[in-house]
Amino acid sequence: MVITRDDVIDWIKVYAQLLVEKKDYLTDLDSAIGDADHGANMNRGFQAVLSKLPGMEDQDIGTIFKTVGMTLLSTVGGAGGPLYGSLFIQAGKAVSGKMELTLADWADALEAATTGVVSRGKAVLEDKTMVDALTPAVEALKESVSKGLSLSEGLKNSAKAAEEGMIATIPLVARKGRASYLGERSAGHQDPGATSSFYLVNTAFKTWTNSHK
Amino acid sequence: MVITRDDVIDWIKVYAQLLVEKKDYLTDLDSAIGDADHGANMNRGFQAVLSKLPGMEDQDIGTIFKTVGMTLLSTVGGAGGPLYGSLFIQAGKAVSGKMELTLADWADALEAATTGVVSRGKAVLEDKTMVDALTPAVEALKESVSKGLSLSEGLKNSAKAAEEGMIATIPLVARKGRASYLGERSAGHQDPGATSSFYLVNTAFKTWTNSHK
Amino acid sequence: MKKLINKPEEVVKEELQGIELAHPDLVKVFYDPDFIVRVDAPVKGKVGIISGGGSGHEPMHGGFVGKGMLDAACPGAVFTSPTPDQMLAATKAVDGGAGVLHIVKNYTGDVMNFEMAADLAKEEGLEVEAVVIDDDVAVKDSLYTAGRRGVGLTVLVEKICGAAAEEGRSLKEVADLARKVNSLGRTMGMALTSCTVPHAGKPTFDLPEDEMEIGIGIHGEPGRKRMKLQSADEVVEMLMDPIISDIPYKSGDEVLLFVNGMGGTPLIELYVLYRKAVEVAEKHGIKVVRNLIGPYITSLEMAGTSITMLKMDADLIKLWDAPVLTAGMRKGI
Amino acid sequence: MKKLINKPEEVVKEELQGIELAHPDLVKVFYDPDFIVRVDAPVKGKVGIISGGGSGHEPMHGGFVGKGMLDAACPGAVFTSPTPDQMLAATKAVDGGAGVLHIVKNYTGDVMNFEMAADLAKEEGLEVEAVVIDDDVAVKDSLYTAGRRGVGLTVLVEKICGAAAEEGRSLKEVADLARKVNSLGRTMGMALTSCTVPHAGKPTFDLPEDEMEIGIGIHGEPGRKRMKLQSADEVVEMLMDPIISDIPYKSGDEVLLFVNGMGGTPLIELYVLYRKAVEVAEKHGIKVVRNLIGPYITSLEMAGTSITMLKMDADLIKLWDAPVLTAGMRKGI
Ligand SMILES: Nc1ncnc2c1ncn2[C@@H]1O[C@H](COP(=O)(O)OP(=O)(O)O)[C@@H](O)[C@H]1O
Ligand SMILES: Nc1ncnc2c1ncn2[C@@H]1O[C@H](COP(=O)(O)OP(=O)(O)O)[C@@H](O)[C@H]1O
Ligand SMILES: [Mg+2]
Ligand SMILES: [Mg+2]
Ligand SMILES: [Mg+2]
Ligand SMILES: [Mg+2]
Repeated sequence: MVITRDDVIDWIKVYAQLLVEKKDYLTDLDSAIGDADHGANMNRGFQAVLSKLPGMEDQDIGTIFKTVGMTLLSTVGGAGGPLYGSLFIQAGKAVSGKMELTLADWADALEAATTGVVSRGKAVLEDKTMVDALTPAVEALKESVSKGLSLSEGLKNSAKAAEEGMIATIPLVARKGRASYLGERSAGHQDPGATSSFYLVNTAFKTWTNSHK
Repeated sequence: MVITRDDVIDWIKVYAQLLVEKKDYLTDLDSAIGDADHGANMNRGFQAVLSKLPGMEDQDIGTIFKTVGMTLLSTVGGAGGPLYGSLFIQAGKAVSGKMELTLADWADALEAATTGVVSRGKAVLEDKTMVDALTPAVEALKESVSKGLSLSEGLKNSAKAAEEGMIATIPLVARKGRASYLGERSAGHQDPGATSSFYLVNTAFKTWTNSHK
Repeated sequence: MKKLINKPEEVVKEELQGIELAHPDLVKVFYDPDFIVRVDAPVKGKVGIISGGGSGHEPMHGGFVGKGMLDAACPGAVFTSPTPDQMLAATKAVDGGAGVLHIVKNYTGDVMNFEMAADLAKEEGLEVEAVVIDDDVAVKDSLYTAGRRGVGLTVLVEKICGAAAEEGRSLKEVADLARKVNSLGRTMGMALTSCTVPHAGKPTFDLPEDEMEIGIGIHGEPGRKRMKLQSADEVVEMLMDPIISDIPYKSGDEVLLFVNGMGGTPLIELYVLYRKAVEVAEKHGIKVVRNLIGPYITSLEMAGTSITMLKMDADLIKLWDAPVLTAGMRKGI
Repeated sequence: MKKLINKPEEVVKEELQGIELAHPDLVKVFYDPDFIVRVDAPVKGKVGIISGGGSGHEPMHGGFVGKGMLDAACPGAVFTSPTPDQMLAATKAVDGGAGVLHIVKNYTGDVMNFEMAADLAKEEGLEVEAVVIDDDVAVKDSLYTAGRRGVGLTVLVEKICGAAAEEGRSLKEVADLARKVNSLGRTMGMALTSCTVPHAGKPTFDLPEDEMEIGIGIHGEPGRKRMKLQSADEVVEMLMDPIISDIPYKSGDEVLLFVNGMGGTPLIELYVLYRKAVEVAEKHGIKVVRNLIGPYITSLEMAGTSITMLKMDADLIKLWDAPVLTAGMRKGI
């Protein structure tokens, strides 16, 4: 069981659709500890991605990821733009030329993606950022691969880990990004970026598990 | 029974005191059809008058009125300043040199005062202005004089007429002053200037009747 | 009431103290009676130009005192016309021997107070002319009202007449010019929110979250009609149509287009409005040759806008472009 | 939400169209990627100066493009840093052969996007330096935050570096000057009300009628603490004390004092604040030798203020006084 190019395109489409629904929620989260734009930013970026999808459909997965990343870079702006841009660009480099992905490939891609986010944003775990959702997801994927778990089990584990990571941002005091200006007042609120990152990993789980049922 | 110089000073003091109480109410009336400052304007003016009273106390009534008028002119501003300024200045001219006033003198004074307001502001009856309170008060005074009524009866009649005039402004569409910009929307609201003018006439009635009981 | 003030009664005095401290290179401030004069007043041989009115419209008028615009401004209490003694003192302070022009916005209070000041000044032998500005098309100009209000056009009259006086034109010429500008310009305003007069302590009118007022003035007075919120483009059309049809402006006219912020409207919105206003003007064949965009005649923190159009000719353009050095408007100096 | 806009997604584009129509004598506007450049860019032999950031802070930055200030500005969505392609295109458009300075406000998004743009520009052989402005004393400057925000001082850096570039100073000199100004200036802000981001549609934070936020930034982000409303004088002390003690400024220092309006605060209040700010400075023996008062770096329609102090020397004064011709700031031209 592998992730096909169509699966990847589906994932992006479903995520873009989900952002339309979750836009206001993400913005609400960003209002509490940021500047009330994370939902609009992500939505603007993925709408732009959607409009470029037709041109990507016969490319390899690495190229698709890179194109998504470049599109996000030039449409999202804010912190999210370079971070999600790097995420996809680095994922693309990791699976360059591939037409389908095994669970191990996907683990590599998400690890490279997360490393991209970390090297761009310099956040470490518990800084209350998207890294707090991505890093556990990568670890869960790698563990699933080493245990020889199935694609759908691996995806499920990663989604669960991302969700826990996202929820774990609630009590944290932010040390990176705009929320860090709030100091102690940032505690008690869920990080918007961790939330959009959880959605990304969770959408991969849901979309790809569905298509392989 | 006459109105003494002390009565006149008392009247002004009591009116100034009343304006402190009615300031917000007058401003509310002015909010509805004007610019929310009539209470503050009148109060500022009469506080200034109060601070000048000590210097006026041994002047004749005409001079007292003129000083009050000049003080209002340089402290009230807006439409109220020139109108109430003219009111007192013209009243002062009418009773120039007098140390006490009969009901007839007072009728003359208020008539001159009202003529002063009319010639300054060019309002006619039912334009929804202070003239609507003052004119009936003058007429009531003159009628009381011609009927030979007592001071207190004459004052009472003038206060009653002013009150009716004030209330009669409610349904009117304003044709002068700021309220006229509202056109039809000015109907249904009591005119602030008619209200402060009613208070003036009513305070004369109350203060002078009290001191002659 | 949320305001960065100390006591409502002290706002104007403290503002004047701030202006005095901030702009000693431009103006001198006098107190009791309060007025602001150009630092080099009186300018010998130049017509002096004075305006004034209630405070709360800043930068108008105090921010327009300086070379090329006003010689003096008389601030009243918030939204309350100043008193004659202020205008009299200011008139004396700026009289350079060529007479003094009073630029008066058409409000009963302003007109009466300025009139009394002019009478007193004339009694003292000064030469004074007064021009009343009444550009607000929201108000029906009939015998049964106080006439149209003086609003946005006032800023343009002050700039243009200031330049003319600086050029050495006579009192009669400058007064005629003011009347000409007044005849060639029209304004219409609207509000999204009311303002709060400091001593009133609460908004002058309540405007539900989904409504706006069309045809407001600059004193928080209610407008002519209240309606559901509309888009920026629709608002511009609602303001421009009565302006254009009033004079009426016609195809081929060259105009100055002034999109004014009422105080609480961000500049970003004013540019959105300007964009549409130009489009509407062009649709009528009217060419926008000069513009002014920003909060120049405000109504405290009111959110809203007014649009002013002024028909231009070569002389007006030259005067508009002339140098000006004030706290609120600056060009070429 | 009460705004004079059409669609939230269109605000920035329509604003740019308005600017393009309004100021063809000053700027050219480019779209996709969006940026505003000085009409005569690139100026041969002159260091190009670029800034940018989220929209909603007007007149900053687009209003500061012109002779003597910025060569280009890159506007992002409201409160959202622009993207690298904008800064790359602007950098190319203003490069007159003497290199380009990026003036970046210290926000994670701005820093990362500008960094990527600078990297791309360098790859294309352009000479680029970036200076990050971080003057906000409301934020603890520790390893555990994103550092201090760039706020009011940015306006002063843009003016001063713009003048230096106009004088023909080198990229290194202008960049060092920017760093020097950044080291000599500090800002602190407060809000009486929240602003409403157009696409969010509701206020970013709720502030009860009797409370204010101290230590806010310029993006509607909550401040460091919330407290009961205080008088203007008390607010000034609360803002000035942390500024003065931070550098620390000392007796005998000469400063520029900048009292900024956040968008919804009337000018009359800014002068009331300025008056007190001068008093506080003087109490510390600090002499205010220059000032700036008005809404220059705003947060949409937020009511509030920020105070910036910048220690001046002869060179800074000369550069501050130098001519500038932009839509948002003008002197001597
Ligand atoms: N240095 C960083 N490293 C990783 N993630 C970060 C960093 N700074 C901010 N973020 C993430 O970005 C999110 C905010 O994104 P967004 O609102 O789009 O940008 P901005 O903060 O510029 O408005 C935060 O919730 C956080 O998860
Ligand atoms: N032309 C006029 N003649 C007589 N009274 C007038 C005239 N114009 C206005 N008024 C009176 O003045 C009152 C308003 O006074 P005030 O609020 O102090 O001045 P302003 O209208 O300048 O704010 C009105 O309620 C009205 O009674
Ligand atoms: Mg954000
Ligand atoms: Mg009034
Ligand atoms: Mg008034
Ligand atoms: Mg942002």
